[in-house]
Amino acid sequence: MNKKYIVGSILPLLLIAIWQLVSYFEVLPVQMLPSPIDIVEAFVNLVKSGTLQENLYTSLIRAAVGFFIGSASGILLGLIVGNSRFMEFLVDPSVQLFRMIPHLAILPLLILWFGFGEPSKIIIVASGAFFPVYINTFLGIRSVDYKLIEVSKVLEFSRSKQITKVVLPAAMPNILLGIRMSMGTAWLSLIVAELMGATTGVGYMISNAREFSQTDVVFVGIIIFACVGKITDSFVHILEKRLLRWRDSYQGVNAK
Amino acid sequence: MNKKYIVGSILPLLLIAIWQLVSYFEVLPVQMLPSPIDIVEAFVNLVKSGTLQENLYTSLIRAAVGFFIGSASGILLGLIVGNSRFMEFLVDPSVQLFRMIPHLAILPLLILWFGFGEPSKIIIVASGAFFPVYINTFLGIRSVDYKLIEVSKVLEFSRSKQITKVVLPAAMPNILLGIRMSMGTAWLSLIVAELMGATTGVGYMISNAREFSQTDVVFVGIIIFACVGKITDSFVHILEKRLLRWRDSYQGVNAK
Amino acid sequence: MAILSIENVDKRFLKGKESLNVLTNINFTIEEQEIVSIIGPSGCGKSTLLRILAGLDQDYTGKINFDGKPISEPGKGKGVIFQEHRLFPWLTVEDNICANLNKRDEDVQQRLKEVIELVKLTGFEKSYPKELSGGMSQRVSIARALMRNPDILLLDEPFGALDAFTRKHMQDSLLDIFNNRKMTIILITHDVEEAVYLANRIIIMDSRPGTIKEIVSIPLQYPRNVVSDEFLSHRNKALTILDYT
Amino acid sequence: MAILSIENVDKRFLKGKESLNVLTNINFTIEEQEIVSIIGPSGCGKSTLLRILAGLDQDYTGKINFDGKPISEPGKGKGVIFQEHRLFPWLTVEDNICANLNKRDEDVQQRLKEVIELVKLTGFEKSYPKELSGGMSQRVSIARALMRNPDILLLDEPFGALDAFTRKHMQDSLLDIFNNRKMTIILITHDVEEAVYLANRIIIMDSRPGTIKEIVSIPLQYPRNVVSDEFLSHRNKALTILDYT
Amino acid sequence: KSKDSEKVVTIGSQKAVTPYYLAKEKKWFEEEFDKLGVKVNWVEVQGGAPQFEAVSAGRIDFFVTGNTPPIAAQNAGIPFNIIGVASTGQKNVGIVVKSDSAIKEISDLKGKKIAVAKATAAYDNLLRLLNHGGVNASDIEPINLQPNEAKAAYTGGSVDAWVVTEPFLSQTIVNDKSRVIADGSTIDYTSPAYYIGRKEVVDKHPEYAKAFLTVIKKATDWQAENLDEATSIYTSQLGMNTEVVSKVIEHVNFTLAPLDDKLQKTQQGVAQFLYEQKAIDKVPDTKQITNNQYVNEVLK
Ligand SMILES: Nc1ncnc2c1ncn2[C@@H]1O[C@H](COP(=O)(O)OP(=O)(O)OP(=O)(O)O)[C@@H](O)[C@H]1O
Ligand SMILES: Nc1ncnc2c1ncn2[C@@H]1O[C@H](COP(=O)(O)OP(=O)(O)OP(=O)(O)O)[C@@H](O)[C@H]1O
Ligand SMILES: [Mg+2]
Ligand SMILES: [Mg+2]
Repeated sequence: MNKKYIVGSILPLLLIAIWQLVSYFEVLPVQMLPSPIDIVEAFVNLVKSGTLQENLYTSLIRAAVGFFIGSASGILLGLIVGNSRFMEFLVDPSVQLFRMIPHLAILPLLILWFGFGEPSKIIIVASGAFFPVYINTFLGIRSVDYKLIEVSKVLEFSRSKQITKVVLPAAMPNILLGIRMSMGTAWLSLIVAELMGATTGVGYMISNAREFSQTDVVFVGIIIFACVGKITDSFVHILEKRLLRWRDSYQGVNAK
Repeated sequence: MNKKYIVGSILPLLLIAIWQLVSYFEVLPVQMLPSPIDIVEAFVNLVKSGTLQENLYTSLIRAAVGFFIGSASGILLGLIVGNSRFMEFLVDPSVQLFRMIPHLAILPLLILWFGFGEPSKIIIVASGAFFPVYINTFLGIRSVDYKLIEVSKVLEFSRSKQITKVVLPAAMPNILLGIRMSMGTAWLSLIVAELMGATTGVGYMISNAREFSQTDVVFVGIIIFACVGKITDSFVHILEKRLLRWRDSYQGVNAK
Repeated sequence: MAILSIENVDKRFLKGKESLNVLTNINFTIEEQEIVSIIGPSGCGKSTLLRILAGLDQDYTGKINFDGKPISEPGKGKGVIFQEHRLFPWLTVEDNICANLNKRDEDVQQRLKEVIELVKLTGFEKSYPKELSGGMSQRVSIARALMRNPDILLLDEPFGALDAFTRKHMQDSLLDIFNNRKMTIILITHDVEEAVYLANRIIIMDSRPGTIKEIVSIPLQYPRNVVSDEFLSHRNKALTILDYT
Repeated sequence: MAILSIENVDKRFLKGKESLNVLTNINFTIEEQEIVSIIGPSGCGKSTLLRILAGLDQDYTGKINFDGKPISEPGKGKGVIFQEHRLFPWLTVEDNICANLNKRDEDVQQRLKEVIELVKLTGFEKSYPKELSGGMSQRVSIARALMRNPDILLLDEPFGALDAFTRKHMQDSLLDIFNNRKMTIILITHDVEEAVYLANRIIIMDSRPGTIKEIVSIPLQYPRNVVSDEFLSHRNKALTILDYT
Repeated sequence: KSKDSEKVVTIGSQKAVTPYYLAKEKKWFEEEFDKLGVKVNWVEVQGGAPQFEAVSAGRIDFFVTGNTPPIAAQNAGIPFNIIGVASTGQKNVGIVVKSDSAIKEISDLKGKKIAVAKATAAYDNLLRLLNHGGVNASDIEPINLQPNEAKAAYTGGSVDAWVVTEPFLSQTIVNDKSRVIADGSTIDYTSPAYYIGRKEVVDKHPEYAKAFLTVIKKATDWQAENLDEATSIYTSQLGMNTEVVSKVIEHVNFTLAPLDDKLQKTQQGVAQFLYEQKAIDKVPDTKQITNNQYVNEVLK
């Protein structure tokens, strides 16, 4: 397990090393690409002043609430649509249409309807989280082996039990994948969400710093984004491993 | 089959009807939400002047090239990482880190390195397309039933044949899902990509119309986005059905 | 009284553009508390027929009455064992066996223990299907069907993956249960001896398309003596009809 | 000459925190061009042993030599039939059978035709696995193994899902192939009669943990007469050792 | 000669009401730079910050921008010069309310929600106007929104007033019948736009800067003399309403001028303001990046 983490840090560390070298020899303009050390400095300052914690906290709350609403409704609708061909015909085309609507373009409408407060931001995040979970749940359900469905029929499972005890566990690999993907999109949606009347949040911090050409702060923001995103992703990955330990699946060449 | 399409248009048509009513009674300010008829009018004008076709054409090319590059490399890396635990440990954490980096925030770096031309835009689109395919391919491979891998071993498949003839087909449901998701993200990335020094493209058309408060044009753009996205998505959906006809899977309650 | 009556059943599968005629002109009845065995060459349509009787396949022509009513869906009181084991891979052995029951119920726990002992899987309650041998999986699926205490049992080669010893044990257990519970059993098997050992009647099928060749009665008392002359003569009769000597 | 020698093989599975001792102290050798049958109670470790011999499981202690070398991976010239059929669901019957061969090769096509006829699946070449019956799937997996023309065949209950008639046909075909091709065959079966009919030697196993109880030689000429006294006496001997009478 | 023909100058294009756009449409830049054997390359970059990012990436040479972006860019060490003033109007930033609003004057803004983009010219104007009207900055609730989003919030009624720059100001006056309750002229305060040149280009090729400003001069003069024609170009090319275009032109007062002492002081004041708002972490000396040499030469 330790080996795993060591191997995993090789590339990021290498990247940072090259980056520091590039900065040291000023291959690229500093205003565009501050050195890792500058970024660490900016990071320390932001932490000292408490700005970063505050922004991160706000963003995490927004992301969490939005993600929860979006992914819960994604799973729910995915379940409904996955379990019924009629609902598929009725709802899925519209969902696919909405999936392709760019957030940035509908910001004004959201503000018009929901104002510029938290609701709009959370709607943006939630709608970012919704689609990956929805589509993965839907297709996960549609990949369930029909043989097992038959078993649930002869065992006289009620419809709801069929769904909770057969369809859901069988679709679980895909649902978890959807959750992982949607955590990513939810998190990234913050950037757009926090363009709207925000005065806090990591997304706001980035846009604001960009506005004032504070590239080091922009990079702190980007790195915070990447790291927090990666950490939450890892949680689900671990959950994935635990929930799916009943599977006997391929782990790569020579892995068994 | 016909029934399917009729049922599928119920919701969109209903939405349009309500929308038209809302506009007719001026429930919402027209400048924010033009009526469907206004939008059709704007659409007709844009088509007549040829602007729309030109923008759409450019965007389609960008999206297609970016999608192709992004999804091809996503499948490739997904295959490599999926087939080897070592590569997983080495590469996957970094990929997951990069997945969480917001596009909007790294535009300046892209401009620095690739300028304002097509390459930057295509990189944005490609990186939008990359992640869903990558992660779906990776996890698709890791879901392959180990029993079948064993068969390929006793049949003495070469490693490459094992991958092309066993791992790939078995992971195909997930790969196709990844492709569908990444077509969406690629398409949506255009909005960001075309913020950068573009003078054509549907994304540019939307941002530009926003600048000049031409809400009807913004809506034409949004609808074009949704429709073109949906149409390409449907193609892959059809492909999915054809490629996966060997499966015996659940199609919803009472579907068999 | 006939619990099941099958009239003129005909079943086709689409195979590309053609259709494959799998069952034609199937007619028989099954009395309550009878053990009927179905035997016939591989691919003749036994499993297909069983699936129809279980209510899993409604796409056939002809008439089937179960307890006086047409079969519309997998109904109450039926226990089915599929040819493949079809365990839920995410459930342990005991959870598979109790799939639709409340495991915390004391009564259920008691029965669970009995059934697990019956199929000789004590010690493997917490194992996942991927950790079982072929025969063990099959026994789990038997246990799952028995656990429901069904009125009618539809068994598709339930003992195919078992060794002779375990198989004999399972056969005798099945007869025990039959005697205690007075259920109706339809049993697909490849083993003529098994059919003669267990069944009141044997439906012998022929293939392409699947038809009923003959229905043989085995009017012997239970428990049957497999080396008795009567047993052997019935066995040989069945073998002759099957064209196999 | 011994093609396979197994010395002191011991195999454990992790089961939660405990470890389950599945095989202990397994010792035997298999000569070239021999048919050896393995028989034993369900769950005694037969399939596990076969997987080890096939090179699919390297996590054991003890020594195994195949052709003078330790087994490191599923090697050349081995044909394996798994207990479950394990067909590639996305390939048709013929593509499954030709899985690692060039189907356009004329020679392959010729052999494909022969093998499909042998397993009596003519007409189902283009079917997908989901459209096959249990026995038909099993026959596809037999065909797939035979198609490779192996020097050593490892069979895990290859005829378990076949009716008596088809089973007899497959047994005789296997003997035919054995005579023509002079291969080595290791066959797991539950059917003592089958073992005595086919094998030069029968390895009788006991369970928990799996050990070898006895190895019985069957020095009878092929084709064997199943009703001859010698046959019956060997069969009874095996049954006695198995504790089953 | 062939080497000369490979020379390229990159000009930021802007689709907006500005003589700069006229010059682009009429291909005057191409004409002028052709005399130097230089090809013109256009890029469209939206927003001040991205423009300066492009400068530091060396991907843009000349463009026009507002008065706040250069201050942050200077602090970030981006190498550029302000090479001319593009507008001197005082009505280009204003506080607007809906026609039926009860807000009549600045003092009515107390306790109101006001949409304004933080740390921009609009914010600068707002604070100065509040001060002028005797309202404490903490007595209003500023809502940080960029013009596009602010417009939605304003139209939707979730804010009471909007501090906005052109062309949104004229748009809302014309389209929404918005009322301006105060603007820069109320306090005789100018928020100009500037022409910017990338330092490296300006230093190495003064002739480019001169050529650029020469065209600007020509276009500015032409617009002043042919106001109707200019207006019709804007309306047809940008899809804006004539009334809006006229208003914008009137409010902005396009010129080409050097950065005189008064403007310089204003600009330094903006820098001070941004610092006080904690938008920037030090006050730059705005004089350092000002280069009036070429504009003076062109105007001579
Ligand atoms: N889903 C299906 N689609 C098409 N054909 C099918 C399908 N299921 C079964 N068949 C065909 O129906 C026939 C009968 O199949 P069935 O499974 O009933 O045979 P069976 O008698 O149970 O054979 P076995 O003893 O081998 O299990 C076979 O020829 C098979 O190919
Ligand atoms: N992957 C595994 N993990 C844990 N235990 C396993 C695993 N595979 C097999 N076992 C255990 O090993 C023992 C032997 O299994 P094996 O499949 O070899 O039996 P078998 O002799 O082939 O039985 P059968 O005749 O029923 O097929 C069983 O108790 C089984 O539970
Ligand atoms: Mg069958
Ligand atoms: Mg086994």
